[in-house]
Amino acid sequence: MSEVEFDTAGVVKNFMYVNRKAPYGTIYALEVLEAVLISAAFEQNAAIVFVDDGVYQIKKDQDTTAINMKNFSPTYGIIEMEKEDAEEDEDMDMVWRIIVEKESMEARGLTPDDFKVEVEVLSSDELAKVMAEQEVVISG
Amino acid sequence: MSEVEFDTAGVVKNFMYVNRKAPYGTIYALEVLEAVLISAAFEQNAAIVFVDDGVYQIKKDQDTTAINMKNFSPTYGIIEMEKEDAEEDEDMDMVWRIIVEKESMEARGLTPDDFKVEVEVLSSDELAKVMAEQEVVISG
Amino acid sequence: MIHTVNKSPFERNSLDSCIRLSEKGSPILLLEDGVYAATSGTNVSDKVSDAAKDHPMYVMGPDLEARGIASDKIMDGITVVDYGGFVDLVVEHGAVNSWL
Amino acid sequence: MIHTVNKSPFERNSLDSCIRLSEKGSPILLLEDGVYAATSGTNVSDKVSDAAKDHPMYVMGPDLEARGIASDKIMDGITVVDYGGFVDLVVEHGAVNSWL
Amino acid sequence: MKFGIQVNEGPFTHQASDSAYHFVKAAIEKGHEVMRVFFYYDGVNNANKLSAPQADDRNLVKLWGELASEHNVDLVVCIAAALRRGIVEENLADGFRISGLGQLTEVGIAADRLVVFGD
Amino acid sequence: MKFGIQVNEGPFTHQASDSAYHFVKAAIEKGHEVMRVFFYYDGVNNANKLSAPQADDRNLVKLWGELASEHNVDLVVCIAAALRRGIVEENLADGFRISGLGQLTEVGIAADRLVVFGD
Repeated sequence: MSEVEFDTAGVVKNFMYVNRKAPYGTIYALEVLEAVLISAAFEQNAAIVFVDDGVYQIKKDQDTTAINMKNFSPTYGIIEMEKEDAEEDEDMDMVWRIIVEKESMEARGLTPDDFKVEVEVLSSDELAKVMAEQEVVISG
Repeated sequence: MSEVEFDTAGVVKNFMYVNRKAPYGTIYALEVLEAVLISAAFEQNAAIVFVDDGVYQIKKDQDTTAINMKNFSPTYGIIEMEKEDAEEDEDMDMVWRIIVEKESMEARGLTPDDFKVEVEVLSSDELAKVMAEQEVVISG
Repeated sequence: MIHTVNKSPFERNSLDSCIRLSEKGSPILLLEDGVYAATSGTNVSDKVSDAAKDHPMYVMGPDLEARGIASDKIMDGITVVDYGGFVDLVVEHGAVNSWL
Repeated sequence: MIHTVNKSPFERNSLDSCIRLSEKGSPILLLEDGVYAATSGTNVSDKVSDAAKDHPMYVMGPDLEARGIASDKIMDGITVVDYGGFVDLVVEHGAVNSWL
Repeated sequence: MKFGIQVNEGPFTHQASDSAYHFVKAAIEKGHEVMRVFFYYDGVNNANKLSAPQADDRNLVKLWGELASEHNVDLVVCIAAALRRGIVEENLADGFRISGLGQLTEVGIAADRLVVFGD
Repeated sequence: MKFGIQVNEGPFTHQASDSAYHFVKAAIEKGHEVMRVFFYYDGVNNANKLSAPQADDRNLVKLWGELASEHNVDLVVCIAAALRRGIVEENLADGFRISGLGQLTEVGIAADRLVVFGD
């Protein structure tokens, strides 16, 4: 099949990536990250949201040596850098947010100190408002 | 690779098939049935247990026309027949039981009349005792 | 925004999360194993009928039929749709949030 | 009989069903995403420590490490094992009931 | 209206691919355009041409391919997800093509709606 | 002691196959015999020889095959589950064989323990 291409020039949309699953037990956490990183090349807005067991994805100190799976948690650091680069670059309108739901975090006995990246902690009600503003939702 | 064969002559074990998943949303219900049917050829005891959403597998009146998936619910009738054949055949020691957990059934607003096969309804405590006696547990 | 839930409310937390994180007034569509949430007389019925006060609720008819759930078992206030109805809801309500 | 649970207690009902349907005294091993149940200070900790009164409880160390859970976060009375320890438990306790 | 579709699971094990297929068919019947179906995660297994279901069951690999040729739907299999799972040109079914993850972002931007089907 | 193993999920998407592999390795190291690993449901995807993970990730298809040849473990792929999912002789990895579901019952009878890994 030949390549199909759509004209996306100049269009910026609000993409949301909803992470609700724990890492390693399933691959969703890893592969959704790859999708987030690609969207940077298209300069799209991104709300990277961690709710339910998704909050475990950004837990510090992951060490997969004994299960012999790839430790992909350093990628969250790359996402944090992309976010900071976008903030500092005056020529770039793209806005990225990294959001954790407070209720999910607290139900699991976690605090922002447990996370390897800096996050916005929002209540369910606040997060519901942010979610409602999104235009493209990728559920991983 | 060449066929490997184990000597199983004369050995009868208690096999249990634990069905905890709803039909159609996932394939587990269908494929575990195929495993149950095969065990008849080996004349093994079988406890076919429906707990949690597994109780939905034997719901009457399934009609998959509009989702275009295979309706495999008639297979439960075949299992019921295998069970009855084994009971009537004096030369066969194999015992099959079809068990539903009462608590799972009631939580879903179902009664034995909703099921397309005749089942033993056991309480959690009774079922826990039956489970503890099993020698081979296939989780589907 | 429209929300979809395709998981059984007895097995997973997807419906709970959807209800917690969806704005009042936004519709929720139950499909696949999610359709069990629409049945009356279960131990999640109260939770679902509460949610139905804040959200227009829809359920996929083809998935109900496959699972042998008769229409008189569906709770009041939940509308049965087919795949075409699903498409119409998405056209009408904008972005789709799938609670997988 | 030994029971294994590989699902998060926050996401699914597997641990609840395992606890409800396992005989007092039979061991329960938490592995994969099931290991989160072993951590203290969560909203399922009380349920798990109640279960630990009736069941010897074990948790897979390699799965804890992968998920960044330090050993001081594991509740008292839950024993950490590795894959070899898993094998030993199965040898000792007979049939394995995997609550998938 | 223009739709993009993401399919996260393979045929058979989860209903996601069936639901996506019926949604796409219904959208086309209603006169909408389905610009692209993007197969991600285990969804790449929808493109395995060696899949041979029982005679009395549906064959999703074939159904997707037919839909693509009849209605000009672009079926894209994510290359990274596909390599892991052993889907390559050699066993790729008719109607599918393998490409990068950028194709998902692209259809997210270009379509009026992106609908995700998964587990 | 003699073990039988059932694997219900493919590599990558769920951890089940990884856990099964580590269990089998540990059992062999402790001097036990693993008579057979039976791949059922999506587990048949463990036998797809076209699987090509990233260089820094584990390759379960290869790891299973090596285990089989080094320790004489019988790796059986269920034929019915495999046909649906497009695993046939053509793309079957070294060390695996395709056979019937009776092989699961058989190892359940012959082994001292059957351990199931899945989702």
